[in-house]
Amino acid sequence: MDFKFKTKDDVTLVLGGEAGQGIQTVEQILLWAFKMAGYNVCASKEYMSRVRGGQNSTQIRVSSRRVSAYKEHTDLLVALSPGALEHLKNRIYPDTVVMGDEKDVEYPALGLPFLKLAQEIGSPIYANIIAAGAVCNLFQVDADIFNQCLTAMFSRKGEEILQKDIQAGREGYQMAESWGKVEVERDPSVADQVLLNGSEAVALGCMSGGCKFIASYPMTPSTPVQVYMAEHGREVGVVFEQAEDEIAAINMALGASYTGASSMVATSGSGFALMTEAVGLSGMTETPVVIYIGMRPGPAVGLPTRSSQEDLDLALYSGPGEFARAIFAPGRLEDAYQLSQRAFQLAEEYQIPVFILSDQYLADLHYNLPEEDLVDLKWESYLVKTEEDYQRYQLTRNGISPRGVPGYGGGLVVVDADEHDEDGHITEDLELRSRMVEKRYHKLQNLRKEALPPTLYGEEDCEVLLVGWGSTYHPLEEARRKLDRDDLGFLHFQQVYPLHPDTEKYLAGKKTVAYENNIKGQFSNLLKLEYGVDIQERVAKYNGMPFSVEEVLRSVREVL
Amino acid sequence: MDFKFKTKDDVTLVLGGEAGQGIQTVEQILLWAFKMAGYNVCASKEYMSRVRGGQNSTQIRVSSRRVSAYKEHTDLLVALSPGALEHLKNRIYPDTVVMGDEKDVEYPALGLPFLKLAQEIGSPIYANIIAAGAVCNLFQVDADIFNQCLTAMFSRKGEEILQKDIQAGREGYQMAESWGKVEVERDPSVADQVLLNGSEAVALGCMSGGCKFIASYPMTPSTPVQVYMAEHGREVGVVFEQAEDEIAAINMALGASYTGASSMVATSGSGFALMTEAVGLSGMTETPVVIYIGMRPGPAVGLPTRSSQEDLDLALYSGPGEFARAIFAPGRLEDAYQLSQRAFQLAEEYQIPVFILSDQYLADLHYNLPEEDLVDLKWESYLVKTEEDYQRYQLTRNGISPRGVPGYGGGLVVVDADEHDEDGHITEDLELRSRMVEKRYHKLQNLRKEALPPTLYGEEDCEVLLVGWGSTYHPLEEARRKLDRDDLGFLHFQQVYPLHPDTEKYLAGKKTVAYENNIKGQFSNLLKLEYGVDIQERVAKYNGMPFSVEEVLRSVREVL
Amino acid sequence: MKPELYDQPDADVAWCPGCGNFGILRALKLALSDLEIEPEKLVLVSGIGQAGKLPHYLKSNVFNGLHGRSLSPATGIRASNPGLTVVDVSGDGCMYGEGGNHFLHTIRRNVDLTNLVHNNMVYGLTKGQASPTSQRDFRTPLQVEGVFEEPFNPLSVAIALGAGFVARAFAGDVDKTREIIKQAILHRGYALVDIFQPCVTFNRVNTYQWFQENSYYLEDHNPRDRVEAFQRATETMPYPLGVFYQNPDKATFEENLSIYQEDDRPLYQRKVNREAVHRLIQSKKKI
Amino acid sequence: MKPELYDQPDADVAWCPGCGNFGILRALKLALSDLEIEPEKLVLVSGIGQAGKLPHYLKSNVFNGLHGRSLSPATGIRASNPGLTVVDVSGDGCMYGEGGNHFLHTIRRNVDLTNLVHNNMVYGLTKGQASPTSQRDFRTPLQVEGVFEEPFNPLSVAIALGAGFVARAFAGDVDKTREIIKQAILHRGYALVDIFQPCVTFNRVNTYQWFQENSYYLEDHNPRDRVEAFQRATETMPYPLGVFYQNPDKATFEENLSIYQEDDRPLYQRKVNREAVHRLIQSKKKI
Ligand SMILES: Cc1ncc(C[n+]2csc(CCOP(=O)(O)OP(=O)(O)O)c2C)c(N)n1
Ligand SMILES: Cc1ncc(C[n+]2csc(CCOP(=O)(O)OP(=O)(O)O)c2C)c(N)n1
Ligand code: SF4
Ligand code: SF4
Ligand SMILES: [Mg+2]
Ligand SMILES: [Mg+2]
Repeated sequence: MDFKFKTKDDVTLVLGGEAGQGIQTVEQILLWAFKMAGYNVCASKEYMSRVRGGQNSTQIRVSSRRVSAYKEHTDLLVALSPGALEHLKNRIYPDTVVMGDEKDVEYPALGLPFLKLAQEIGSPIYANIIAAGAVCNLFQVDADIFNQCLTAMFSRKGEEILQKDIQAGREGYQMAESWGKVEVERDPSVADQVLLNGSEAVALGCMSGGCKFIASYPMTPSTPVQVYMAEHGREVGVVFEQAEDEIAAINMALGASYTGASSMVATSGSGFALMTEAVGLSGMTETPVVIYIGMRPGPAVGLPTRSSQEDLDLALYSGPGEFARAIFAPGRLEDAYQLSQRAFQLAEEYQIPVFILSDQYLADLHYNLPEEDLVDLKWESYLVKTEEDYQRYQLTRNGISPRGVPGYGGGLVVVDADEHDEDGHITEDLELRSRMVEKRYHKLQNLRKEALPPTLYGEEDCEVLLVGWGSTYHPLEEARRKLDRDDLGFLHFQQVYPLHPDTEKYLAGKKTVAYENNIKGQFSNLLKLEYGVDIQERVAKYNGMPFSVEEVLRSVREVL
Repeated sequence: MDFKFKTKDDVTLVLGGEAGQGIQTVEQILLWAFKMAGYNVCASKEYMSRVRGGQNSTQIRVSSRRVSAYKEHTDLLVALSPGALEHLKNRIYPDTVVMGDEKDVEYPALGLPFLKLAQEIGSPIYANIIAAGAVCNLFQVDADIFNQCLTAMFSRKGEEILQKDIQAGREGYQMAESWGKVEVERDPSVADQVLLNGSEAVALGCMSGGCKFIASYPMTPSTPVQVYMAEHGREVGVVFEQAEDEIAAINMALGASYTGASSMVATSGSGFALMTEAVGLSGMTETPVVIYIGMRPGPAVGLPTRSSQEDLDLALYSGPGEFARAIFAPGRLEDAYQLSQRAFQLAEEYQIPVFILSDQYLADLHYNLPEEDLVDLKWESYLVKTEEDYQRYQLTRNGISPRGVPGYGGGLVVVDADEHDEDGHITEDLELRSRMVEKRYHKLQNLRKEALPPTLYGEEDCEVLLVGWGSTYHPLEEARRKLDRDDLGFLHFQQVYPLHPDTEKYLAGKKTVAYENNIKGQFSNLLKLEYGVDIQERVAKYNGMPFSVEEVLRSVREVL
Repeated sequence: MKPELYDQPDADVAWCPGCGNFGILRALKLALSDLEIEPEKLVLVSGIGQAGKLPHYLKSNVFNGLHGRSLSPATGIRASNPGLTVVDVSGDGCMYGEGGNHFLHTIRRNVDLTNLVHNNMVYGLTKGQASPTSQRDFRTPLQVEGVFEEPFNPLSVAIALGAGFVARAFAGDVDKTREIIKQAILHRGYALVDIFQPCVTFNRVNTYQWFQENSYYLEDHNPRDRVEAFQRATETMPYPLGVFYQNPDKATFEENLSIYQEDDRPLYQRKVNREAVHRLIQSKKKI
Repeated sequence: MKPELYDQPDADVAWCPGCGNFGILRALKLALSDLEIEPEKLVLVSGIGQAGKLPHYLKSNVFNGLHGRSLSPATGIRASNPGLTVVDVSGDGCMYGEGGNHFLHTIRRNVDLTNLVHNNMVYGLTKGQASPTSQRDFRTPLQVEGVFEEPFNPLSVAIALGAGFVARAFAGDVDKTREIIKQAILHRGYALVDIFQPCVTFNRVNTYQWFQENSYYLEDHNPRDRVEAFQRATETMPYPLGVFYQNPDKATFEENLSIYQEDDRPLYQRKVNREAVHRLIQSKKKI
């Protein structure tokens, strides 16, 4: 069989199948095999909230330069279940090549006897590995590399299963022997790069930022961050505790932080809502905490496994009363790593709650990047040794009181959820109350000065400016690059609160188009509130999927 | 002894003493006695978060026309404890007359042998009644009326105690016999008016709005609403349940509402924060619920017994995800009564969460008003009898699906916290998801059209416009009236979200000064966000006390 | 009534083949049909989890609310319409983890409902973390060194709280489970049925076989003796099944609601009582 | 050490004269001084309520957090510095009402702390509503027809959960309370002391006299026998006082934290471990 893909530097492969069919296993094998073979790779997935059945898919892009966005157009669709074609029909274009079991595939396609072969090996579960083998050969991945990946993946399952998987892989690999091959330019340096997903980038960043304690309660899509911290806690020196509920989780984190351990929680919208009382406690007691929110479509339980940007407002206004906070929303993995450190730095320096907003798309997004892109920030401790007359809430010019912890020095550390005096004891002195409100709130002034400015991609004097925050970075920047016009720029915010004072300058005089995965335009509202900026066009997507590059291109072309 | 008060139509009396000294009893007796004597009265209090000791005070204003604001200036201060003078020193003006036990009082004052007399009667606890007697005589309240009040107050304590109280009252009354009298014009119709506080006005409004179920957890300053509902629930037909926590409370209310009982909860900031997950559930399942929030200074526990307007943002942005809601913030008691009904009406009609924001000042504010001012809105049921093919989330033009309840008709009523189809069953159809988001969010369009416009006090073409919401009505309107200038107006918002489309018109071209009991200017921010309005001057008070009339006057004079 | 009456024909069942939840679903349908409870008079209330999806597979009124909170809406439903039969369907994480506080206090209130807990000793929907009932040393991606905590014992806690009906069933035994559920529904007041439910995907330790081998039905047990019930409830390996404790004499939550004492109409049938409101307003004219 | 060491000289004590909290404060100071626990090494953790104010009146480190949540920060404190002595001071509403879920799960974790619950059978700070331990028929402004629910029995629930130390004391008896608190602090693992505490203002039923008349100290009781302990814990009128149950053999939460196995420094003394992070990053180069 012979076929050609339109582009040779960027091929999009989609694996579709049911939950329980091992799509994730194939995804992992292919990702690593491609990377080791020197291809740039990225993968993102969409899946239903169920353990078995349903229809899930993973998109893998193999390219000559790094890409990371979600696309609609599929070059090669590998259908592991009969339902996959129906499920993915909007992403099948006239030139899409479909690979699937010969019984299921009607499209002009690569119909192969996966199932029959798998059964011959011993079980239908081998079908996915057969497919993986065929794909590897198609992309000219060395059989050795492929086998190495299989071995890494299956050796813990015992020799017998491993051998069957290797056999399945070989059969698949051989099936593709006679086909035309996909040509994508390789970059040998990729083989030595690291392959991460967004959750790992955040977890590693938190660890590098000095996180010592994390308490959490499982909730998609924040669970992978919890899992990575739990798995590697002992090695790095982090205590992980699964709490009975989200309320306990954040209150534990605050107790640990009070005792001097940099602390965090990880959760999602509904779970975070339960934490909001304690966000106020963090604000009131000036106890640092980092809060990772994996956003998903709401309200309430919503669509647990889908992506959204609906909880910016929730993070921004959570907690009764008034106090300073900061919010980050990384786009790229390297930023996720660095911002997570920054979150701990700010939390500790300003003694406030700091948020990291992510979403399912980013949490599950994998790609390769050079190790050097993961930059460490200088780490320092903000704790002081206390003297006997120590006052936890000493009034200072910038609102920041030296922070002591129990057992370190001769002083006592008293913190209180009630309004308190400089000693930390409960007070009803209303004059002092006002000064304490100002202390807690006016930290915002310095936080704003220190805020990360947005990043402009494109020319400073462009006419049309795409505006995005968090994970929309990927489709927006790819679309901009694709169009490559002097009059088109893209402004990405990775710190969404407080906003850098230059924000206004970046936006002034442009035709602005903001993209958000929510219906309200929460970030556009914030721009308006903070700097009076009126975003001219708002593009909203709230069905649970990220923007695709094509969607952005379509909407930008309308404006240009 | 002889003295004169400067104004004759508005005398401010302050009772100061420790918790446990019976200030509230005296407040009640005097309030009722004054009203029955034909005086307009209003009372507001400030107190510490403790059961005994500390320093509390109640301000009672006796006037010829209705007033309701908090003032700094005190005409007559009744000091029941030695500490009262120190505590109230900022409110003692050169012309203030102080009445207190002769041992304690240094000011040019009415030093009287309260304690000695009380001890002669049998216990120092009678001192407060002696003082009440003296005050009544000073204000020329008939001894009969005064005795009637004492009897009403103490008869349930047994004949012996009652008689001692009557004796104490008589002795106090007699002591003042020789003094000059206070002259305030009376209005005989006042005697037949009702005397309410803000909490009662809300509770009565909720009952009149059809509330059938309230679940709550005690929390100052929302507890009085809970108490009133609990006390009179049986009579009116309302189930009151004290929940184990706020989370249970609101989830119970949602269950009751699902079953067709109009439901509410009452809480304060920290407690409400715990309810926010379920606000999302109300939004997602489209189950009506009314949420009463008595705001107090935060964050966290803050100042439990003080007043604030810090939780507008919290109400506005609570709950993960995106859906419609409405927020009321009454100023006057008559509005509290009517808006509470309106809250139920909107909640039931639009199947959304509706908020009533109050605060300690309003919750504890008493005054007399004609019964006719308590206006009932038309009540109607929004429930339908279901047919067998009933669909709870039928897609309609305005986003509102006919609402059935279990057991009423042949249909089944299925509601789900997950994204769901028209039947109410869980779905992952992403097209449908988008339509459901729009259904839930776009209710806002009609809600906005139906919103109550702000009320303008003063001339339409005034130059300077004071802007306020909720309980700041009282000092702002009194200050405006006092200044009585054509160029000064006051715009009061009793519905704070969504804002009526005319909002902009009211504000355009004016010099605007917004008063809020918070540091952020939360409502000013909302004006900016919703209608691009820039408030020109923001006056913030966040020490836990309401604005006084004098404070408003001072700040307005600076602007004029 | 036929159990098929409760079938939800177009339900897309999300459970794994072989999951213990199928047995519970079947047992519940059989119990309901034995008791002739009409779907229109039945409300299934659930939280979030694999167990919490059951109401989507059984024809009835449904309140599928928040994770861990099902007993609270169930209480509100019973308070506003005591004519409805309410069955709460939850997972072990839902009920004993996130929802632990409501578990305690709903028992104290003695709300007349049936509380079925699908106890698979794991968090199923979120893919295999420890639940409060997970056994010691159970390893998961979050409990990398295994579970250290004492497993939560719902029966002994319920007995300590004075629950009026406390039972344990096994999803692998549909017939006996059906009978226990029937008794639970018939019980006047709060009734707990903790049901051992194999999760074939995320719990490879506590399998059908494991439950089978490590459980047996109580015999010669006096369910009126609270201390004996407690003692039996603390027994493990093997775990007793059946009704541990029953006390039919406690007044229920609904019986204590004075609003139903003269009028048994559900609240949705009652109009607003403006007269009473105005009587209250008028009482505010005099002290 | 002298008990005066713990005096907080300029504290403005907000309790009513005669309140049972004074007895508890005194007993705690005495117990701490007997055990020679330095204020700098002591952390008092509390929620909100009259009981929750105690930490402001005793010289120590203090975390006065949210209503009902004290056990969670206490757990975080113990997790990050097991060298500190942690005493949690809560009201009955705080601990068994709002905080019920943390009560359950902190016991399961067996965090090594002392949990003092000032049980006045009422909500004191919010002026007299029923608490979970309020007795039946107790009338309040919110429970206008009296309490209907079964009072929460903290001891039997703690025993059902397998708590390692379960005791009841009476604030009116400072000496015995001091001894019980001492034992609780010395116990390795979670220790509950529920303390009958007269509220002279809002609970006119359960007064000093009432507690005195309706309680007695356990004698000839074997605190190692869980079923016997349960039985004694269910006894009311009179209520037994003393140590009901003790099991010193359970591993504690802190002992299970592997991070302390090679290094016993508290977390605040440890620098960020960038080397380990970079090892992890490098492991991401190969599958
Ligand atoms: C507030 C909140 N926290 C967390 C979650 C995520 N979540 C959904 S189900 C579940 C656990 C399910 O376990 P269990 O209750 O035992 O049910 P099972 O799936 O095992 O039947 C969790 C943690 C959620 N939906 N809401
Ligand atoms: C989340 C939350 N809900 C409610 C309150 C109000 N509140 C403060 S203390 C308290 C009850 C106190 O009772 P208890 O815990 O028994 O302590 P006591 O005052 O009797 O010692 C309540 C309901 C609060 N502070 N926070
Ligand atoms: S994951 Fe477990 S509990 Fe969930 S459906 Fe599968 S077998 Fe059942
Ligand atoms: S109200 Fe009760 S618990 Fe509170 S201080 Fe007074 S007596 Fe003690
Ligand atoms: Mg489970
Ligand atoms: Mg109490």
